[in-house]
Amino acid sequence: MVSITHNPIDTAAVLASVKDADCGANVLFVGTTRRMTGKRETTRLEYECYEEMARAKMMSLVDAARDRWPIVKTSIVHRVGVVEIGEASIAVAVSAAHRSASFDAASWLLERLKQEVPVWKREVWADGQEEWIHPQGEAAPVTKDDSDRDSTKATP
Amino acid sequence: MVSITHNPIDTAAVLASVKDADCGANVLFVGTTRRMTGKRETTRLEYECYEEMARAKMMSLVDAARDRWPIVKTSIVHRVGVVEIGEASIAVAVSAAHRSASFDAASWLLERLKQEVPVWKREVWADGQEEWIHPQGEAAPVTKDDSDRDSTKATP
Amino acid sequence: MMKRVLLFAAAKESVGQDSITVELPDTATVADLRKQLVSEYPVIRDLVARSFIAVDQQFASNDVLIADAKEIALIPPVSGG
Amino acid sequence: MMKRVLLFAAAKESVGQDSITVELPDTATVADLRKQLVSEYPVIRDLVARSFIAVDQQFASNDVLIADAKEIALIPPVSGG
Repeated sequence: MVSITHNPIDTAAVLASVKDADCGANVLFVGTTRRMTGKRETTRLEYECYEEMARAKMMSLVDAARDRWPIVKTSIVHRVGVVEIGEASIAVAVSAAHRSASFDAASWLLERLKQEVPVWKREVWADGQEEWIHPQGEAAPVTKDDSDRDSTKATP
Repeated sequence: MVSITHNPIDTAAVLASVKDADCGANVLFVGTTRRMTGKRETTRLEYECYEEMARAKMMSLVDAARDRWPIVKTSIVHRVGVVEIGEASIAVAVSAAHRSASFDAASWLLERLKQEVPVWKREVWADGQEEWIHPQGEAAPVTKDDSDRDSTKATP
Repeated sequence: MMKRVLLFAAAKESVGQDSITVELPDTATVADLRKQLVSEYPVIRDLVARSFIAVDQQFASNDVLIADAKEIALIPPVSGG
Repeated sequence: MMKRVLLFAAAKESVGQDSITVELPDTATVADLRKQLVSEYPVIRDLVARSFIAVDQQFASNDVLIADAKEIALIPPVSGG
């Protein structure tokens, strides 16, 4: 199950969606809006996405995870719009026969999702500032050929 | 929260028990009775524990995990008695500011729990056989001094 | 040819629109599109340099021709999860 | 001295009791207890060799004296989770 929702995420339902009699190991990750970043306080987050591409990217990540690990069922649900402190913006669930596959696949899916899936958060700080978060640094490489760099190309 | 129960585990409650406004990363592991082990079918599992020691060991694992990772809240619930196919025998939940701590601590807690906490399962196979599971191989070392081995001592 | 480019997040906010349309020669590549975007919308110059271009919902490298593209989007560094 | 040893899982099943009581000298160690268990209950010989002894709910190495132990348990390889 891959979905993008404007509503609160039912995390128990996400976990239940990967349940399988042949799986002994179920891992659920829930990402929630955190109050403090260092000494700075967040009021809320607002998520936006490029919906069709985000959904396609999430499905291809699930396929890639299934190629890498013997996992059985996988669900990813991302919420968009306002996500208040303590509320879930993302839930990822993975089931497998054994726990190492579930843990590794869930952790990898989060890692890739945060690099490749077109979803953005706007941080609304308690001090009144607001900003879109566009991380610096390593971005996912587009192709194997990264040779023709110029100032108008994403720095890989 | 550390507990041992004879009743079905409310996994949503275990996840909720680690919720914290300063945690953005919540990991829940749920171990369920798996139907197939290779080509062999399980009918059900029956768990037994040395309750006081199991609880104490789980609490000391939680303390050890908190020393190793910046995790905030941790819960472990182990069920004993009959656990049918698909039902949960164990739930471990960890919350932290960031996901690597939550994933690593949850995975480590499971690993240690399966080596050190006095809980045993009896496998009831569909072919009519029944057996207590006492894994061969590496056991947790008792002390740093493992020198005086003899045939009546656990092989580390 | 005229090509519409979808904008998101800080790019959308800076430009004040959720898409922009640029004129390009039929032989234009992703690299040419980047240059045209920066030239017409200097306010997103730095962000374009750090962004990917998605062509029909796939990340596209700079040498890709865009004449047949049905949907083009500017993808600033993502921050979901 | 008489010492009661709690049994679990296959050990309990093999012996048919959830505890056994063995007589030992006051200077007995965990290693002496192991030998006495095997000698009186040969049915659990192999399992004792693979088990830990817990003294007052702590795993105890073979050289630990057991005279002051309030609760002793034979802990076969665990299989929880």
